[in-house]
Amino acid sequence: MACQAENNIPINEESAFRENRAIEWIRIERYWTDSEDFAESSPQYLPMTCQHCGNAPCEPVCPVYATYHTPDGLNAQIYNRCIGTRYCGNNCPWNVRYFNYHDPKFEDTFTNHLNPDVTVRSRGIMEKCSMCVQRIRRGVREARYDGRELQDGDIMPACAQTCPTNAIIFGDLNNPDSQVSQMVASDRNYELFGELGTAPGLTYLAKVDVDAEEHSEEEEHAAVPQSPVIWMTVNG
Amino acid sequence: MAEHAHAGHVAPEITARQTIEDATRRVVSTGAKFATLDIALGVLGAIGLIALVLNLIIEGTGNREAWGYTAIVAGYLMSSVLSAPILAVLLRLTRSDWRRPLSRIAEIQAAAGIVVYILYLPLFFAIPEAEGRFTVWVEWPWGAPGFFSAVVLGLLVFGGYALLYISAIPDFAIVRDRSHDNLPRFERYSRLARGWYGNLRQWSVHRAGLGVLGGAYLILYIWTVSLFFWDFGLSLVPSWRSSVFPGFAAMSSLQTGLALIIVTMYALQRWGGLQDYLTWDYFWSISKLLLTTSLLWFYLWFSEFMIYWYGRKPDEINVLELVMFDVYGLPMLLTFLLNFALPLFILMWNRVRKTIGGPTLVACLVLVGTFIDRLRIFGAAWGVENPFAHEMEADNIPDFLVPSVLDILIVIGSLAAAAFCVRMALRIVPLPSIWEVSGGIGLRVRRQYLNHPVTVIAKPE
Amino acid sequence: MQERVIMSDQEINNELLRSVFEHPLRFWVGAGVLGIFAAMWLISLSWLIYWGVGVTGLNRPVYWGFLITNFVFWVGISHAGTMISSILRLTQAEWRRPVVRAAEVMTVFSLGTAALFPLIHTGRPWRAVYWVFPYDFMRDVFPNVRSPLIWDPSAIFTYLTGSALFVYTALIPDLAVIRDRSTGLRRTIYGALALGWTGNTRQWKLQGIAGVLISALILPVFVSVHSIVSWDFAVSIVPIWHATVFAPYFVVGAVHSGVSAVLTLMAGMRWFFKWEKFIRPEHFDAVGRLLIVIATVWLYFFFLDFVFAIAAEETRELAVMERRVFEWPYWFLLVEIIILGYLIPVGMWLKRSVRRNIKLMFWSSLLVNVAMWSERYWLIVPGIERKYELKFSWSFYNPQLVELGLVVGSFGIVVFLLLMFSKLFPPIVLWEEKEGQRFAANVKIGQAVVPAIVKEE
Amino acid sequence: MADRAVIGVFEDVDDAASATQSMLDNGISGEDFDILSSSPFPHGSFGEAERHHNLYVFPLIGAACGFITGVLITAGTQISWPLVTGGKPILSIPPMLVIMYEGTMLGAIIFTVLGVLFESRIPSAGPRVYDPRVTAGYIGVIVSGAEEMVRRAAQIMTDSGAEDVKFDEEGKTINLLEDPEDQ
Repeated sequence: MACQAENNIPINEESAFRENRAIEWIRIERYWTDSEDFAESSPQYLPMTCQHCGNAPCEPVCPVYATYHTPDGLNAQIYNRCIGTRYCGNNCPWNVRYFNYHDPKFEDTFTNHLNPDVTVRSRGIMEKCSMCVQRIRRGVREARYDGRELQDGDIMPACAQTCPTNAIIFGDLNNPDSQVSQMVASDRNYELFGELGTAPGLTYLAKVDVDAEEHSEEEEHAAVPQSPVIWMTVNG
Repeated sequence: MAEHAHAGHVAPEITARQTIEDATRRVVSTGAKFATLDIALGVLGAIGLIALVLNLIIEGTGNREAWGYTAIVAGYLMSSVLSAPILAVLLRLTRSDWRRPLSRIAEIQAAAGIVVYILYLPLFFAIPEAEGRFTVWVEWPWGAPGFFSAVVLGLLVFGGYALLYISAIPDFAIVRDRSHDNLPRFERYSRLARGWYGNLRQWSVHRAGLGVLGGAYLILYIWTVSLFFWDFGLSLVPSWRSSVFPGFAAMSSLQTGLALIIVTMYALQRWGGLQDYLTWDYFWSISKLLLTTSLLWFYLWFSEFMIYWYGRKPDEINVLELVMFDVYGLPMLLTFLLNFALPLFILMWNRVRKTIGGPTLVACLVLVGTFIDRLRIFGAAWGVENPFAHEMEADNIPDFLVPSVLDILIVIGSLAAAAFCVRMALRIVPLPSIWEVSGGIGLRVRRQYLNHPVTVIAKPE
Repeated sequence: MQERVIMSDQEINNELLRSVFEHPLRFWVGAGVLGIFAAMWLISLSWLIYWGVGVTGLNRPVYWGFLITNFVFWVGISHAGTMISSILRLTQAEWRRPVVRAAEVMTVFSLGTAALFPLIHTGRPWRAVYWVFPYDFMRDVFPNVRSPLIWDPSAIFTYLTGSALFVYTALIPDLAVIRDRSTGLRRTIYGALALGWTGNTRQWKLQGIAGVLISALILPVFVSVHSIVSWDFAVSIVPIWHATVFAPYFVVGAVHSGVSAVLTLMAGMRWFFKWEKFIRPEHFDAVGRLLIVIATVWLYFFFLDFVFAIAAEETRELAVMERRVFEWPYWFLLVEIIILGYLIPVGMWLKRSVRRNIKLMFWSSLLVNVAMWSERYWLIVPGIERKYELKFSWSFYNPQLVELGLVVGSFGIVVFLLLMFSKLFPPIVLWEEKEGQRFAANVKIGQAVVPAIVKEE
Repeated sequence: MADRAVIGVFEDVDDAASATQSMLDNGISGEDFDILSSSPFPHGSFGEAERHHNLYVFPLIGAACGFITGVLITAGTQISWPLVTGGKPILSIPPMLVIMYEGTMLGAIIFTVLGVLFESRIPSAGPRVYDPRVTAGYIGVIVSGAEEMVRRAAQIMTDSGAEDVKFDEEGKTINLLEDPEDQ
């Protein structure tokens, strides 16, 4: 919801979900543990958003440079250039690129609530999580204005801001003192589909076993990822 | 490239009688001329065999690295001597007129098939089982991979001999009929000719038999090469899952077979007294095929390279490092030059294709290049420490496979033995194929058309 | 086997120019029926452009469906023409003569039709100008040459230009024939197109060399085009698509479907224009024999692709494979591909009497193309329906009516264009036929008279 | 020197061949006459001289131009617009190869066709003499040169059974676009 509001994502109607065309820059994938009895099986949640790969498979296949790698390490989508070949969507292992099959529809008053920092995407182009690039830019600008280094908390994407359990953490990987750098250094850190060599900018922390010291009410092992983190370089 | 219209085809007029004379003379005169060469080849071949046995005793079959070079030379011979008969088969299928003096040269190479099989035997024991690694056999219960390869390879070698023999039966009869002055020879060739006297029925059976056998050989060959290169090469390298690879192996084998034929043609027309039969226009025709296969070589190689380069999965990059860039980078470069770049730039000129020397030079390059390529493929495969690994890890890339003394002896000995087999076959089998060459004479007629002489070629269905 | 009818040049002109100078009722009926199909295509196209890609059955992650399948299919069909005419010209196969032009023209039209599909399939076709030539150099808006989707237009553009020039070069002498046999405006137009051809020695000599030279040049292009189309899929990291065999596999599949289409076209022309004297059973026989080889090579690559996908035993590939082999409709397609694409036609073609039976050849070659269309679909779509093991976004694909209309309509368009071509230009090369008459000879061996040809040098 | 030209139209190929043969015997060289036909004949059928051509140069030039264009487009756009995509190098050579290859082939084919047209000397305004029966299977024998020789050749052609022998009009070419019946 925060993401939808921040990034002017049109409201997905029921038909969109039925047709598998819903646009959700961040989605929570649910997987169920194998169990005969439904009552005993429990859901496991995998927050899924654009991984901002270092070697993104979606980028080189675009014929018009509509998606490319920013010096910050973001995987940027340039809506003006996109012509909608949808090859990038095919080549994304995480299926986190969304295509606008129809023009966006907002209820009457919603149009007054759109975020002025973000364009509304028209029919026929791809879109995806931008890591709230408008917030990143603002944060960098303000830090530079204040003449200080960026620190944790200066920039906060909408999803991280609203997550009540702080399961999503955003920060600068180049700064060894940042929270993300320390978390990435942990043993629990892993990349989803790391063997593809796409060097995702988003990594997950494996959930810790119940039997281990961490007290957690959820059961079973398995890799329930916790915190996507982003690394970024700040220029100047 | 198109050819210049040139003033007619000036093949020397060969009569049927002359063909018979020429071909029988070689068989009849015992060929003391090259006795030294034959002996040398035989000795070298024997040394190779001894080295093979020694290797078996010293290293056993457990140490895979010790058998790398045996695999290399086995793969090489398979790509050269066993693929040469394909040309005869193909040209017969397409009813090409210019096959006639060449088909026997192509078929006779299969005489060396036995060498391939001998080399294969230790490999059969040295190859790790299929279970637990990536192979064509997926989860076949038993026998894979060695057993099936053994069977198809055996069939192939046998098929090569059968093809040679059946195509030569009418010629054996010709030699038989001209050996009444020499009883042992008469008896030997009587046995070989199997009561052939060339009535219509025999000819039609012969024709059908050659057709079926040829087709079977062609299919079997493609299948065997795919299987051998897969099981003994590709699948030993973890992560090397290039599905075009068997096709590449088959194509590069065809290229090598053609090159071998061209080199043999050159030797025969230079020292073997066939200069009237193997004129430049045969080199011209076959060099077009050589050029085509060289282009296809590059094409199939590039389709593999492109996918791996673009896909950029780490394990695929590691495979590329191993077989194309880092460890076997130099062999790859040499192969690229010898099997593709140089043939292309030499043979693209029609003027070069129309000579005898040009195609021969390229053929020699290709023969060398393919050996280096086999070194690359099998060297990389047999140097891998753990073929059961799921993925090629960066710290597990094997080193270049350095040959031991025995390895070198095996390689040299096998090549010599193969040459020796072909030399021996040359003493028995008439060359060129008398029935094909003389059969073609009537079908090629020179006629006057208006003011201009033309060649008319009859195409019996 | 002496099926050739000896005809004078004048008779050949009269017979073969019938399609240009006469308008029988069947022409109007044919044009009308095909026109309906073409109109259907246009309506579907307008519908798609107006409402956007949303009217198709595509979703996430199935971003490519019928239209891309159809693109691959038509590019495949376009491979036959040049393959037939180039290879046969280079190998001097005598039976090429009645086939070449029709095949080349089919190349041009099917390639043009194919090229439309990726364009109309984009989200914003009106902006596709960035993508294909001419690039916007003035504003430094360049395409990304690293993308296979840029290689595609470059390859197709090369191939289309090459084939069109190829057709035109060989058409010049025939245009001169029409010029000399017509009056008024038509004469002026054909005269301008014929570029003042008189048929002197020099022109004929160059015409001959041009045929061989352009053949040799266009063959490598032909191989590259479908390879590049296959790389649209193979360079991605979608599990089943990422296979090195795709390039030769697609090319051979293209040749398989294309040469079959040529067979269909030959039978159609023979029936429609009553050219029994020119398109003879021996030609069907020869194409049939060629197709047996091509089909077998195709099966070999099919096998390689299939086996490597399961041999790797990767869960990802197996997941797709499971869908392709066991789930409806893909298991049905798989069976259909093997049976209709190989077993039935090749089984039939093995028999000489079938190869010389034109009706059977017509239907069997149609079967091949039904199978090859499904093969492309079978290759392309399941891979993205089951992409990677995150099952949450696995999806399915239900093609919609618009897509069906575009696919079916595209067949109408290509045949309609072919018919229009035959109205304007002779679809069989007049001078090649005449030359063939001249090069035919007989050689007497004993009692038998064997047909022979003069060796072209 | 006033060049003249004459065309003899033969229905029978053998007549045409014997006409050219006797022209050769009478001192008219193969350079002086040309044959018009509706389909190619094996070279030298009429004893005509071989026409030299430079066609093979054209595809080479075309290939070179195409190759250079390919290099410029690929390398140029990548360097002048250095966007990183997928971690690939800015100058990615394998993709460049593809486009360079297509460019090379395109150049070669276009130049070959241009070369064929140029070497065939078409488009041309039209020949000095022409007869539409040529495309209907007749053989046209054109002799051009000094008036005396042309007249001698015309005589030979008439003797050898030419259906029709026509002289050109002085200094005029035939416009193949115009309908002969209108004139």
